[in-house]
Amino acid sequence: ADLEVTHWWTSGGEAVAVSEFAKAVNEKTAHNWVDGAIAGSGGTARPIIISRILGGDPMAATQLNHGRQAEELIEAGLMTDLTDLAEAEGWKDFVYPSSLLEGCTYEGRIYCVPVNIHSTQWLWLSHDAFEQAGIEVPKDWFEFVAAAPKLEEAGLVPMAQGQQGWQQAIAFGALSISVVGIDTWSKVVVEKDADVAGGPEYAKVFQASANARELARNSNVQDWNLATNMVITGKAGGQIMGDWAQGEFAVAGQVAGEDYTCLPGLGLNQVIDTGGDAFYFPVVDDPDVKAAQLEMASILISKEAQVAFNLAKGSLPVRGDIDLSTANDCMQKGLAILAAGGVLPNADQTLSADTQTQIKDLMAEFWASDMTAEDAQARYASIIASAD
Amino acid sequence: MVDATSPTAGRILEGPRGSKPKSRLSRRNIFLYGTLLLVSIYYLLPLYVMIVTSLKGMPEIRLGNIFAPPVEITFEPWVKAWAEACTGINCDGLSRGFGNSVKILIPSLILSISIASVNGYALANWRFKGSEVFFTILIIGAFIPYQTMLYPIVIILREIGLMGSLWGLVLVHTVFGMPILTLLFRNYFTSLPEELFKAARVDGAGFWGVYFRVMLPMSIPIFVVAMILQVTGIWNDFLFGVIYTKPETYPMTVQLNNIVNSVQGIKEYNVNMAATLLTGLVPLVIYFVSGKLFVRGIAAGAVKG
Amino acid sequence: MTLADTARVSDNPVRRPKQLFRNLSAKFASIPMILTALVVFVGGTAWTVAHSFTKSRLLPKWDFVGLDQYERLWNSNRWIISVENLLIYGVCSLVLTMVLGFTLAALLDRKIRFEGAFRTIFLYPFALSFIVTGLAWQWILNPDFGIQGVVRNMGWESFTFDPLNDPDIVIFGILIAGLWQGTGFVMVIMLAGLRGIDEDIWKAARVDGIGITKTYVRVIIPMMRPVFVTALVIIASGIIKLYDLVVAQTNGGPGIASEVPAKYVINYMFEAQNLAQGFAASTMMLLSVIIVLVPWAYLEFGGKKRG
Amino acid sequence: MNINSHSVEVRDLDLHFGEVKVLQELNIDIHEGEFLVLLGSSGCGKSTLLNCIAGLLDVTDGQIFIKGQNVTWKEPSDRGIGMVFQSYALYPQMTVEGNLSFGLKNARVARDEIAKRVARAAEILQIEPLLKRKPGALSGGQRQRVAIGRALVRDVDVFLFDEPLSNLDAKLRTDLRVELKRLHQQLKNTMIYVTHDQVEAMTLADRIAIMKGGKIMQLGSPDEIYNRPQNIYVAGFIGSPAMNMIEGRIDNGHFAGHDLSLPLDGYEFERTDHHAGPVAIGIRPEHVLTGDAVETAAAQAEVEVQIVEKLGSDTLVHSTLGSLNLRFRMDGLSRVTEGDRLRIGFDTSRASLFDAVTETRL
Amino acid sequence: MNINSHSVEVRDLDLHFGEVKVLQELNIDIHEGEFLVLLGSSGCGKSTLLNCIAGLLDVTDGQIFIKGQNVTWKEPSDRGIGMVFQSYALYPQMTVEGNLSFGLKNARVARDEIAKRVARAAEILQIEPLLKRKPGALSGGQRQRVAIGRALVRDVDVFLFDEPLSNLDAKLRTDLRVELKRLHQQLKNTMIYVTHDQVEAMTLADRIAIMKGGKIMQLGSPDEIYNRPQNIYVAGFIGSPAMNMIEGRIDNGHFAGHDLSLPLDGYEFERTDHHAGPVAIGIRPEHVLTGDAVETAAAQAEVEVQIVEKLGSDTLVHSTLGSLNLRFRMDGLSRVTEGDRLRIGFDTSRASLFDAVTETRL
Ligand SMILES: Nc1ncnc2c1ncn2[C@@H]1O[C@H](COP(=O)(O)OP(=O)(O)OP(=O)(O)O)[C@@H](O)[C@H]1O
Ligand SMILES: Nc1ncnc2c1ncn2[C@@H]1O[C@H](COP(=O)(O)OP(=O)(O)OP(=O)(O)O)[C@@H](O)[C@H]1O
Ligand SMILES: [Mg+2]
Ligand SMILES: [Mg+2]
Repeated sequence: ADLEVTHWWTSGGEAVAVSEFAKAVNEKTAHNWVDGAIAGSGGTARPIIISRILGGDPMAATQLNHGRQAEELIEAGLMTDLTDLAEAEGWKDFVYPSSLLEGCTYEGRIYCVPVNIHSTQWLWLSHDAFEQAGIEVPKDWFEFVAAAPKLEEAGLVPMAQGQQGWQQAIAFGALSISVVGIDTWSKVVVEKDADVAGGPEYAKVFQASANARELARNSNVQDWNLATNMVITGKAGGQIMGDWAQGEFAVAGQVAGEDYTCLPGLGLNQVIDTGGDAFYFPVVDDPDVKAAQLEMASILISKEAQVAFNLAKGSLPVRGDIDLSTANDCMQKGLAILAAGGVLPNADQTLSADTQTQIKDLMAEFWASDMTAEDAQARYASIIASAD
Repeated sequence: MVDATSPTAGRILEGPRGSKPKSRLSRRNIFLYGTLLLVSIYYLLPLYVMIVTSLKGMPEIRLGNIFAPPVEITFEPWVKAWAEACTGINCDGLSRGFGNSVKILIPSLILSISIASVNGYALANWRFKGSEVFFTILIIGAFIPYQTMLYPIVIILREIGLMGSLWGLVLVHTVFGMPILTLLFRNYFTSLPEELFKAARVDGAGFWGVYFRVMLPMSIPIFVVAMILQVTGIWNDFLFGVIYTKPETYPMTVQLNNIVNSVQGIKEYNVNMAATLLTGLVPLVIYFVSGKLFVRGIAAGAVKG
Repeated sequence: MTLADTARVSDNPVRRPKQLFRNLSAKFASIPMILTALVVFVGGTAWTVAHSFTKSRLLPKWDFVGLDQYERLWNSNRWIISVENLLIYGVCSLVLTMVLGFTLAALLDRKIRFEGAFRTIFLYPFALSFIVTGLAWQWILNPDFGIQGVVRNMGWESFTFDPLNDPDIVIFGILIAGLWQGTGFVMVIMLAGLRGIDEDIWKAARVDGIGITKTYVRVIIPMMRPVFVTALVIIASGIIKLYDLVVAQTNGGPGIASEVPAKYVINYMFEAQNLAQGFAASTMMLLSVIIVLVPWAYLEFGGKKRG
Repeated sequence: MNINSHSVEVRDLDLHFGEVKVLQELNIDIHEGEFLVLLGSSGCGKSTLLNCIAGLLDVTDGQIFIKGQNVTWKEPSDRGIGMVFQSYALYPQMTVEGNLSFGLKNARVARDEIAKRVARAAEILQIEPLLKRKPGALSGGQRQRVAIGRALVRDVDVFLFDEPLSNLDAKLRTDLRVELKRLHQQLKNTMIYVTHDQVEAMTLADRIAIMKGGKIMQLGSPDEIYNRPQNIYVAGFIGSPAMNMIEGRIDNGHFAGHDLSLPLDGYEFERTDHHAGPVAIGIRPEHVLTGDAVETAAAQAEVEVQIVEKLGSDTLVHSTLGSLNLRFRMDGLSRVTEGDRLRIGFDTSRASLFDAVTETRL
Repeated sequence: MNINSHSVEVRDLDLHFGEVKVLQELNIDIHEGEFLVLLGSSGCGKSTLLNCIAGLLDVTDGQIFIKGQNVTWKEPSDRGIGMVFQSYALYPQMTVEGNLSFGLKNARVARDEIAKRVARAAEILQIEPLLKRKPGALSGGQRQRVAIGRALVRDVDVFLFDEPLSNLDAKLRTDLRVELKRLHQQLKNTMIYVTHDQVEAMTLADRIAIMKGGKIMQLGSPDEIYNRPQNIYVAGFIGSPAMNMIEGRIDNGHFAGHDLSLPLDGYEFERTDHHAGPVAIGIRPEHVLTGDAVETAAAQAEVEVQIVEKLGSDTLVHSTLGSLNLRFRMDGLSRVTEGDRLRIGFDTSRASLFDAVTETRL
């Protein structure tokens, strides 16, 4: 059967990664992967995906961030239950960290296939830029901040930052976890304690964000990969971005450790979150497609597909039983942290899309204006207070 | 007679004679054409930039001056935009979308214009109790942002089983084209002499007879306007095209969005511009060809009321 | 009249037929319009408004929460900024489109050469989608490659023209593109209106010695009231829907400086998965439209009748 | 004429546009073969009445009969009427032939029958050479002939004309007027003709209905209307220049007013009650006598000439007699000029006397 | 009139629209205080000529003088002219007062002067009660009066009228015509008046210029034009119903044609060369004698009555004499009907004779 798959992976590295999946499906099954890429971000794609599912004309499979996004669709009985397949194949045994599968579970049943792990607490640094400024490549965030004046003197932008709410929210997230540490962070993000969010501890986060805002003052790109490109070409010192940025370095032929450095947890707290992407399979009528959906689910989580896909995408595989010795420097760092248990829940799992959007809006406003750190913190605290 | 033929001698050669001398460079002309040319620059600039950029290679673009003409003209970006640009794993550019757009455009055009013209005709010549109320609702409907109607439309389409089919999309275009088109047709038919309608009634033509045999053949100008507006609207539509179709039937604009927003490494501005121009080609050509008819039709349909 | 006549009349009076069944085919032919009006516009709107009082998230649900969504809406900084932006954009766009459209039409109406060429030049942007318009102007206004960059390259180093990255004026950067796209159509409408003015009025004004500009301002413009109304409706309906252009040009940025209500609606419906919030916002938009429009529509279409 | 041979009967017709009562309690009987002209000033409801008869407007109340059949709620095409409009209302995209045959095709008349009827109509109206042309390529007069032909081919009982000639220039109007008269003599159909040109009304009509504010003021032959107007409105409306209207009283068998005393010996009173209240006497310009005829007149006066309008064939004189304005006609060759003083006489036997209060004829 | 008191002079005027020559070599002198009517069928160039005089059209060649001044290149507002249009061309959003004073305000006339002039114009035209209304709330006649007022307040030398009355209904037209005449008598301005209504032309004009195809066919007093038309075009154009035109030859001092032989004793030839070629004799309907007068006529014939048009004041008869159509006038009370045979006589002394080839008067 023709299997229409919608997703929003259209940048260079992403597209290569998707084609690995497509190849696997086309080669290993009798089915045909019909690519339904929608460029833009999830924001563009999600209404399309949801409308299609709601309208009774669903695709065979679709990318969605796992976590709370799909809950209502599952509740409405629009998503295929994969529990039987998962139990037969023993997903519980090899999916690592197990929180990934939890994200796919609703009332004890499994509804999605996690395909990769993405973490967002990375600082990417350009060796070229620091060479130009004549200083050492920093080891953590604070060194980076200290090095900024030198970079500026060299006519460089200290920090590249795409001016979109979600990127700014990522930077904020990375800064908060690195600056205040995991416990305080959990109180706010997981337990939604507005007092902590408005407290003195968290004020440091906002101060750091304000610093970052200064560093990124002259970065006027919008798209994340254009910001990454500034780092790649040595026009900017560094960028806070998710691990997918590595795909861009790879496409540009750069080598981790030689041309660029990656600092998970901004080099401060060695923790990363375990967000990522997952595939859902909407309920369809056609029995052929139904069967094919299960076959496809099984392939997506298979070892070969996981390796091929994640190598291309620069993300971590969801299986703990894969040999990733071929992975590069950064990916190895990530694996090491995972192995050491430095795992955080992803924001998609802890905060609703609504709350996240509000935070994004706040960050967008904060980064683009002269809003004081105190004001921003107060607003943040009130968002946390009303979060559900 | 005597007076008329005996000009007062001597006076005939005095003073100015014939047409008033007009300098081509009069203050009025300088002001007039100067303003027009200046404004023209504003209007032509983007088109110029798009064309010029689409003919440059990426290295040349990186040099920075977007207004400079291409040093070396290359059609590579056009070829790429049409046939090679990638979205996800499909690398066949806009070409696929073109056919789809045409397939969407033609039935949408026919259905939406037919229905709107019949509406306009009924509203102009066959008023019935409440017809104006429905019309007022339609006009207010023209102000509703389409996006808020997405969900209700999804539900309606699901209920009538057209979700995901081409006809669902055609229906959506018909519905959202209806307010402004109905207004145009109604105004136009109202401006036709009412006596013509009466004569046809006396001649025994009924609702459809009058419409097809009398009104329709007289409505070319307004049909042209309606067609131009709809071609523009439907061809340029992205939102409905992406939501109410599937990947195989994605229209050109969706393809364009994919190409433009699929940033791979660096933005290939030249390809983007070429893709943009290619996508806009159909409505552009229509405007360039039928500008005069458009003005005439607007005069007939939009201005009288 | 004789008695015989009177008698015959009362013999066979014909009853007035049922109004519902007269002109049946006209009513039949109007079914699509009636359905559209009732089901899509009224029904869809009612559905939207109703759900704005719930706490629907991803899917529409019937759990009623009263005015909570509206409270949150008006407490949201982004919504306030969106409304402000729309007001600024709306007023400027309305005024400038009218002024520019009319001026261009008036210039073209001065029996000039190459009228067709100029008209096409002013009109062609209307053929392009907002997405294209947004992209093209984003490109031209880009500080590095665009106008600013070019002027600086020519030696004027301090020249600054970077509206899209300045939160204070970003909305005017969008306005530039919006005007570029929309004035042509308004110009055509105005031109059509000007062509409809009685030639004799012009002659009378010339005989009275009224200058051209003064004739336009004092005589012609007041005469074109219906044309201005038509143009107003068309422009206004476009303004309120302003979305694609912003998305293509700035995506609401920098920060949230160029957010607009339609974008708020979309973002909250789909990205934030808070349908009810989006619905509340769109209800507010609809409300303002209705407040402005209903009296006008009544005057324009409800009042006059024709036999 | 037989009273039963009514071709069109209108009974108690009311027509309201919303609040506006355009026609009120209107009754009219039109005989078979009659040429009836509806005459009245603009906005008096002439077209409205015609449209009601044609079925193009739904009546508010009342009944309409055509050939004895109640057609009040019938479709226009089923009433056996043909209609000709001021603006011709030809279908611009069809040839003349197409225009003529459109109605017949709608009625599914056989093809050769259509050809026959079109040929006959074209012959009657002398438009055979134009059959293949489109209306755009015809002159105004030709267009109007085609419009008449459109009614002709349908073999209707009643022809309705709504100011068919008023878009034509003066010369053409005169010609077509004569043609219409000839056509009526030839066809002998019932014709109802709306106009506000009184020359048309006078020359064409068997009977004229003068309308005002949705009511019929007088219905009668042109001769009756002209010579025996039933009320002041009709008297003033018909005749160009208008009748001279002089206010005064009846005193001892004489009309007295404005220093005039006009004997009423020759006047045929319609009412027997001799009137004591204020009256008005109407004297047509041509019944003011000048020249040699003055001597024979029972009443005479001297007027001062104010304005002389020479029409070629005759001369109109506007004069004053004290505070009274008097218009009269003289021969085309008379050499009277502004400022002259002239003796005139009054022919009261052909005058009209009205009650000045009720405005009706005495 | 003094030959030097020309108010408007047009010299060798040419006007071309692209290839189309609308006016050719046109010369016309208009006297101070004269009421000149330009008469002609539609499209003959009347409005074009008027617009040239007003300065609204740029002439192709030739000169225009107003009050002796060469104004060929002057702006309309500097020519001392006022213009009144068929469509009134009032400024719809201004009150009547605004309409009247707009031109003056623009010319920076003092405020009390404006008030004075507006008051005077309003008084002359009797529109004082309307001053505060907008044109939309006026009747056609009132609008036209305001339009005239607009020219009046500007104290111009020359009034130009472009078919000012043709949008009005018949009755109003007659009334305003008289008012215009009175206005001219009062103001004594030069007036140039375009119309294609010959009654207007005949009644208003001091002189009439008959135009055809951009040329003046005849310029003369109404009397001259009516009674001594210089060519067949003018003869046929003026007079309603049109002159009877009979073709034939001159034979021995008689006109011979269509079995008629009409003695030409009383006819005043303008040319001395007695003509041998084909000629046409034109006899106006009122110069065909009927009733008692027939006896006195030099030539008589018997005709068959075809159509009788009763106008009330008089009767038009369309008749045939062999193959010839003859129209004539009878008294309003005459009882002639279709099919009657009537004896008629011809009054040849008031006929017009034309060379049938050159179409000019003999
Ligand atoms: N559709 C309508 N709605 C309201 N009033 C109308 C309508 N049609 C006509 N009237 C009014 O009805 C009256 C009679 O109109 P009608 O057209 O019958 O006049 P008329 O006698 O034919 O005038 P004219 O000589 O100008 O044609 C007028 O006062 C007009 O304003
Ligand atoms: N702007 C123009 N361009 C070309 N031809 C024109 C123009 N204006 C007028 N004409 C032509 O010039 C001729 C004279 O026009 P004009 O308006 O003077 O006629 P008119 O005598 O006033 O006719 P009417 O009685 O219909 O008003 C007509 O044949 C007309 O077609
Ligand atoms: Mg009428
Ligand atoms: Mg004219």
